[in-house]
Amino acid sequence: MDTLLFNLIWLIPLFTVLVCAPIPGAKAKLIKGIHGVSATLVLLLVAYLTYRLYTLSGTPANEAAAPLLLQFFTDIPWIAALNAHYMVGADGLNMFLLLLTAVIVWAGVFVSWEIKGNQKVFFALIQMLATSVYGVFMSMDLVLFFVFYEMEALCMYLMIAGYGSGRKDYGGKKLTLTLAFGSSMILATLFGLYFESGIHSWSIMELSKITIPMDFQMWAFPLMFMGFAVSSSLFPFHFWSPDGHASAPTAVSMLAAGVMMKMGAYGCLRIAMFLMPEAAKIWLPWVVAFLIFNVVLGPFIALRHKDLKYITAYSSISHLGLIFLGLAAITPVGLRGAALQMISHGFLTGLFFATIGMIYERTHTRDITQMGGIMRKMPFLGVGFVIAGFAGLGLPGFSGFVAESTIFIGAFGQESTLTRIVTILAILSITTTAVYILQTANRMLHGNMPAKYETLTDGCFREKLIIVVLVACLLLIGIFPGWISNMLDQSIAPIFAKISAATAPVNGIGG
Amino acid sequence: MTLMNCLILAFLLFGIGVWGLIHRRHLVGMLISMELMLNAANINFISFAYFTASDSTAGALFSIFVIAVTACEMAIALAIVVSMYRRYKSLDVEQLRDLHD
Amino acid sequence: MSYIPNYIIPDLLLLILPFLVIGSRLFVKDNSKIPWRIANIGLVLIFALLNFIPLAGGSRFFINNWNVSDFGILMREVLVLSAILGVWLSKDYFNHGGDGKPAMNQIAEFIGTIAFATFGGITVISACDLLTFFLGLEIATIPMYALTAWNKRDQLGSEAATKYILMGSVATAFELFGFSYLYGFAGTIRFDAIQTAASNPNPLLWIAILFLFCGIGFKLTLFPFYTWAPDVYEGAPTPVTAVLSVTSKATAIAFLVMLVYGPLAPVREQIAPLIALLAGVTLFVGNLGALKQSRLRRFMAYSSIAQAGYIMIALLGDSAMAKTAIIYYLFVYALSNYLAFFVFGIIGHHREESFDSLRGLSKQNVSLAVALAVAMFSLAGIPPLAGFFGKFHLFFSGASTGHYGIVVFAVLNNVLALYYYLQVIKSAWADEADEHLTPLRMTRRQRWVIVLLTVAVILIGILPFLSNNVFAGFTF
Amino acid sequence: MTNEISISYLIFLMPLLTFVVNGLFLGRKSAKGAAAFAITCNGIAFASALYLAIKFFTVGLPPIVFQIPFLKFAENFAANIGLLVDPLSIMMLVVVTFIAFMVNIYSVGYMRGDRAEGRFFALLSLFSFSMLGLVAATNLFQMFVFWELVGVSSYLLIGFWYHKPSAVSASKQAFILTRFADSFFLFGIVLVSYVLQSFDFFAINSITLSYFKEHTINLGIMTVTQADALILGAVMIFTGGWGKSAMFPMHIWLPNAMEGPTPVSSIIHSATMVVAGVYLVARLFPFFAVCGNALELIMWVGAFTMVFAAVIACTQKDIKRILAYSTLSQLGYMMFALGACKIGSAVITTGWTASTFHIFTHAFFKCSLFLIAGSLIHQVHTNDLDAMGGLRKKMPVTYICALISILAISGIPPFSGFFSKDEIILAAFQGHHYVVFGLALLTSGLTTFYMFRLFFLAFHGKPRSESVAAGHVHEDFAMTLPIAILAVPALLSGIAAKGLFEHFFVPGKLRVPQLVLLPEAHWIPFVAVAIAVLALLIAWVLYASPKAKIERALDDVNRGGIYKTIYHKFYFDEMYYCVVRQFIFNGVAKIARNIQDYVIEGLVAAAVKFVHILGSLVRTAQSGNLTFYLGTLIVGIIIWRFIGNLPF
Repeated sequence: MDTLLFNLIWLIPLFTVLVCAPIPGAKAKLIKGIHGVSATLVLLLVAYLTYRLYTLSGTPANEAAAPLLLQFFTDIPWIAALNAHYMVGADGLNMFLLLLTAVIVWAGVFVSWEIKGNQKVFFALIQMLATSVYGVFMSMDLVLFFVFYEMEALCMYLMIAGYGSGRKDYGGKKLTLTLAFGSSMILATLFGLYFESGIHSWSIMELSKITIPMDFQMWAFPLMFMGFAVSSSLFPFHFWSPDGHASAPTAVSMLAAGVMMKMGAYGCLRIAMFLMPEAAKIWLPWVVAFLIFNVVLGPFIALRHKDLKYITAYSSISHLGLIFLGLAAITPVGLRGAALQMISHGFLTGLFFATIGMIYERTHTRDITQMGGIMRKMPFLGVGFVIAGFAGLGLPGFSGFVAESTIFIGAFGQESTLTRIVTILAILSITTTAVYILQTANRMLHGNMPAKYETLTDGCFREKLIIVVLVACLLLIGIFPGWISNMLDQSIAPIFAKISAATAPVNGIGG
Repeated sequence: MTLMNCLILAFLLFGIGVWGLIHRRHLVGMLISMELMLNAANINFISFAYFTASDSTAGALFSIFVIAVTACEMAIALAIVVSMYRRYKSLDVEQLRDLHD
Repeated sequence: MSYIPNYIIPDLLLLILPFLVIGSRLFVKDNSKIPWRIANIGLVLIFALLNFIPLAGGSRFFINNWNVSDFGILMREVLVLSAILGVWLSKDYFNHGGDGKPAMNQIAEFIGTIAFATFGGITVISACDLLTFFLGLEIATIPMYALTAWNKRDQLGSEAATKYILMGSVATAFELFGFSYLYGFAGTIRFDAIQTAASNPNPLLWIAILFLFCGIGFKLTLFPFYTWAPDVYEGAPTPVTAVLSVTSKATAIAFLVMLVYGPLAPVREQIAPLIALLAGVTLFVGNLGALKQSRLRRFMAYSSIAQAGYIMIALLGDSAMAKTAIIYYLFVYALSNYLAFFVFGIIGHHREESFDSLRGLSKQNVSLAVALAVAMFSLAGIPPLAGFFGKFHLFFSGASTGHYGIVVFAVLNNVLALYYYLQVIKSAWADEADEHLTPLRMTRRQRWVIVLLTVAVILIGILPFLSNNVFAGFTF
Repeated sequence: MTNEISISYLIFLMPLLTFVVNGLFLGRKSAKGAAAFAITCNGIAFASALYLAIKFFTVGLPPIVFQIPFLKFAENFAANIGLLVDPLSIMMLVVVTFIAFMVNIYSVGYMRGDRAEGRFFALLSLFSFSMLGLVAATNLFQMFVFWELVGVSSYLLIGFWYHKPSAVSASKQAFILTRFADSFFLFGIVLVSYVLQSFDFFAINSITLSYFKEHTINLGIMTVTQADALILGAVMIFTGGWGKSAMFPMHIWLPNAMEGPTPVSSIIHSATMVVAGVYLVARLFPFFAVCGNALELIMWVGAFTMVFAAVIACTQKDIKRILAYSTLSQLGYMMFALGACKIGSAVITTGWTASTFHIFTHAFFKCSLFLIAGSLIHQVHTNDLDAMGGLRKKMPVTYICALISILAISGIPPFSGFFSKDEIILAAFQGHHYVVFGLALLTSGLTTFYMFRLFFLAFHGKPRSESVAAGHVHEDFAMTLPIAILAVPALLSGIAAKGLFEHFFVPGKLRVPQLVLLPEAHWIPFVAVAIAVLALLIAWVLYASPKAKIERALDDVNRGGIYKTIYHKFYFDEMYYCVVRQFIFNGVAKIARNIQDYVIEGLVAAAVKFVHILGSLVRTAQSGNLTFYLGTLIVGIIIWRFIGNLPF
């Protein structure tokens, strides 16, 4: 039963699109209603399944699902010619990411309620994007995974090009092509995994049982890791995200920064590191070097920007840097910290972009030097933004703090010199984060208000609801991190076990 | 006369054809040099058939078919060339520059 | 020769169909729909019949010179499908011309010629000796020359035809030269005999292979023999371009498959580097050429050059895998390509066929814009569209023998490809509409065909039935 | 026992409840209701704190009353939220709840009619809640959690009037400066917890350094022994306190924080925020004691700040600033008292007791002083001494209370300040830190001087502003009541609590290693008091005597360079501004941005350009020239012959 429901998660959005297809675009109200209902439905569904997963914690559905302790496990032969299966399953890690996605999609649908242009197509695209993201997190078969993984490029471009603002074509192309570049690297290595593994299987579980030949790993791991890192905007592949976010409509920014950027990190953990642990042990200490840019310089760049979306984009870059710090310090605490950060950052950046979008709809500018004192006119949105900011600078009580402190403690457990240096730098750079966030908040919300903003109104009920839900998520994780981190532990344990069991050859390069 | 001679002859013929093709600017001239190339192939067939081939009829047959096919091809080619001429009032290939990047 | 086995019936039908169509012209008056109807019925019938032939595995001979293998049957389906779509597409060009060119006439002969070309392709597939092989190739090619020059009142058409036929015959000459050496090497023209002989190769064989590859490289638009393609694609009438880009490519690749897995099977390992090299360079050059095009059909030409490069990769795999991949890819490619050409056709009927004519399409005519996006993304190989799975099959086949280098290269080239396909989508989705473009109108047939193809392109990838059927043909 | 637990829950839940209820619901509806609710809740909290304290000092309580698991990092390496009771924390709980209670009452009067009165009460409660959590911390992690919350709630309160740019920038400065310190604090926590595999105070306080001598740890730039790492960690942790208690040179945020409403200043200065640093050091005292010369550092930082602040305070004219600098200097006292407790390797306890004692007494009189300043400002509508004077007649009660508190801070017996300060000076003497001892005496003189300067200029003499002269000035009951109440502990807490402190605040009761005890030096109090009285007389002569020249005293334009420098706080604000603006914003940030904009984007653009060039290369080949095309066929054969590596 639950298994069936679990498969519905990605089917419902698709089904919604089909339902809406014959309805003429003029009936926008009806279409939006249907989409809103379906998004809410999926949200509830995922929430319920998360609860179910929590109740039957850790016991695998069957022996095929055993290596990752999966629940709701489905395995159906799909494309015989490619030996590809439709294989999905849930453990704590991807279940929470699904929950995150469901929330963000829900918020995204309602945020873009008043979007200009052909609403029918736009909402259809959102739902397809949602489908792809759900699929990525659910699928345990590499072909299926990749299909969903690259599917999002299609929707992203159409949404940005069709509904974006500013240099939308430039931003959209930059985003789509860079992501495509990343995923093509992944695709290339997938074939290698299939044939070099010798067992001719796309199943993550099957592949995890054997050791991939070392000489293949040595070139495949960096290729694949970088491929995933592209979509999580790891330096030097981060350049797509600021322009992309800036030109994207609100919902797309939320989905891109909140969820899509996590797909990369998730892939790094679930596929690259899990299937090629030996190479991971050799390469990851060097990956850390790139993080200096993400974590240390990112905030400084944000400090120099005036456009809200650019600022947020760079804050995302720095936060994702922390995820990789957690991954690269191959310790259980670090990995869990990374997972926590994925989820927490999803919510907080979603909140960020949502409030920014709402404010932008009113002020029609994202330049913080143009604004000021608008807290007086829209206290609710202002508070929403400030909360997002505090969560972003890692204030206790919000999820950000839990994740970051876990990552710091975890990363400090890694002995290698480079990691130590970067960790220390990362810890010390929490100040910079505070600086740019406070500066932004002060410039935008406080101080004297230009006369032209006298007529601005605060958020309507719909917008308030979105903000409240997102804040609630942040607080929930921030105040009661115990249960979530336990569930994550259970799903990370097998991954870490595989990695720690791996013994890297001594002659390999390594830090 | 040996197989090698024939092959060399064929090859020379082929080369001449190629040279003409590159060098000529007149469409009909080019068609003729193309004929040369095709017939070089024919000579190959015949000579292989005559000297080495276990199944010697095949070669001869082949060359006959080739001649036939080439005839059709030439027919079409000439038709096109004619229609060309109607447009350009000349047969200089240098004029074919309307289609390019 | 007492009875006619049923697996030969479609071929015979296809053989007589053109005569029927053209003959019908004698009894009906001009601009009547009868010939077109006959052609449709005939082709669809043939397609249906082909689907009834069971893929038993192995090959069946007819008067031991006409080989109907599984690959052959599936290939027939591809060719006939392409013919059907081509006929549907060409219909409109006889009502009023596209792209500022005058309308064409003699539809019956036109269709007949297409059918001839298709039959040529079938001949190539069913050949079991060099002679049939050669004849098939010629039957497939010569009608194309005629079709290219069909529009007599169009100057560009005749220029294109001239270039095409001159270079085409040179390529034929190369090929013939290759054949002659192959014959000289093996002393026979039977494939099986050549195959046995090829197991101990000598320079004659290599020269033959070189010439053969260069000759077919012309038809398959491999580097550097692709130079005719952009000009011809642009000069020819749109339906002809479409047929060129599908039928004649399919024929050419079928030719290569027959060759590589037939007579040359023993030396496949040695020529693998050549194939990989050809593939890599071709797809790279094709992608580069397409980058900054502004005219739609020229753009399609380069894109099809690149596609040829991708197809070549599959030839690196072993027989079953490669054939599955190629057939499947050809199906997908035909569908996506025709979808694109249908859209471009509708554009071209009212506007000049250039990127600027697409501006603001998503605002004016959403369904067309969606169809265009689907076609482009499919050609670019973005999941979940069919194009992705097609490419996936190709790379899968290429990687199966460990040629990761070329696979990585091809996959990275996908980004380049995506770039220029996005250019098209951009002008349809991102650019603002400018008002002095004439509005678009679609006939019911066009709308239905577009919907049909769009749905097909979306579903064929996700639903595994096609690839499974194709695959079933080669795994006995 | 459950009884105590539930009571102790109340202490924390009440302020939290106030925050939630006022912040979400009550605040916007009715300010009155919010105020009433806040006062009741804080009253309850204070009552239960008091109950707990009595329980503790009479029957005693378990070391950790309750503990809730928060975040688990590994087996037996987890961060909990709990309540640790020992005299220190109990004392702090009482003080914090009491001060919060008073300030809430006071705010009713002070914030009357403000736009966002409800929000104010909400934030005030959040502030006291975070401080309570900090005080109750059982481990470093919990301390950091609430440490940050204190920081943020101070940010929100200082910037309460967010339409005032000065207030906004002040709050930003406060938050960022403390945050800067906190980043080191966090690093210290990570480092120490990595070495000890625990956050727990008991574990940290009971280490012996020699055990860690053999193992080494890689700090990136160098590899050191774990012992040295611990010392580094100790210094880093202290840095957190350094910033929070606004020790020199991270002091500048505190005077600027005056931009906030006065009740906020009073609660910050007396109980909630700045003493957190001192409390941290006191809490981890044994740890610091074993960690090399950490205490030395603490002592010198404290001592210098003490003098530095006192000197500046002598010249200021903004009464709140004067009080702010006096706070700085008092904090300096507490710090160096903690630091002065080391003689070689032995450790004495006097300073520790004294410091905690001073936290206790200082809270009352400093709070009341600020409240007084507040009510003055509320009446005169300015912070400036120029506009005051002659308020004695107008505000008699306030006058008396002010006198009491000022006498207390000047350390005149029998007022509370005397006892604690005396202890501190004694500690410095016993610790053989004679320089610091001298400085302390000097500073106590300075303190008396500037406090009485403030006192005389504000209350005595003739009115210097027409509003005072015209007699619009009166006393507001809601504001005077807490002042009056606070005057009592300001007067008596010294005598009353001395015994308590000497009995309970000794090693045995504190789970800290046994410390040596030294004999008292009975002559010190007399010296201290003498100096104080002398300073008082000078102040009287200068500002209150019949022939004092007030306008000369208040003149800050035609003065000597030294005076000017001091008056401008040694130009520290300017220096900070310069550093932040020039170095951080226009330096590092600009470089980073340029790297992004020119290097990275440049590379991307270059790659695109390169591809486009190749593309146009291909297109130039497409010249339309048939001869060239035919040529390609031939060339094709040749190149494939040679690079197609066919085996012939």
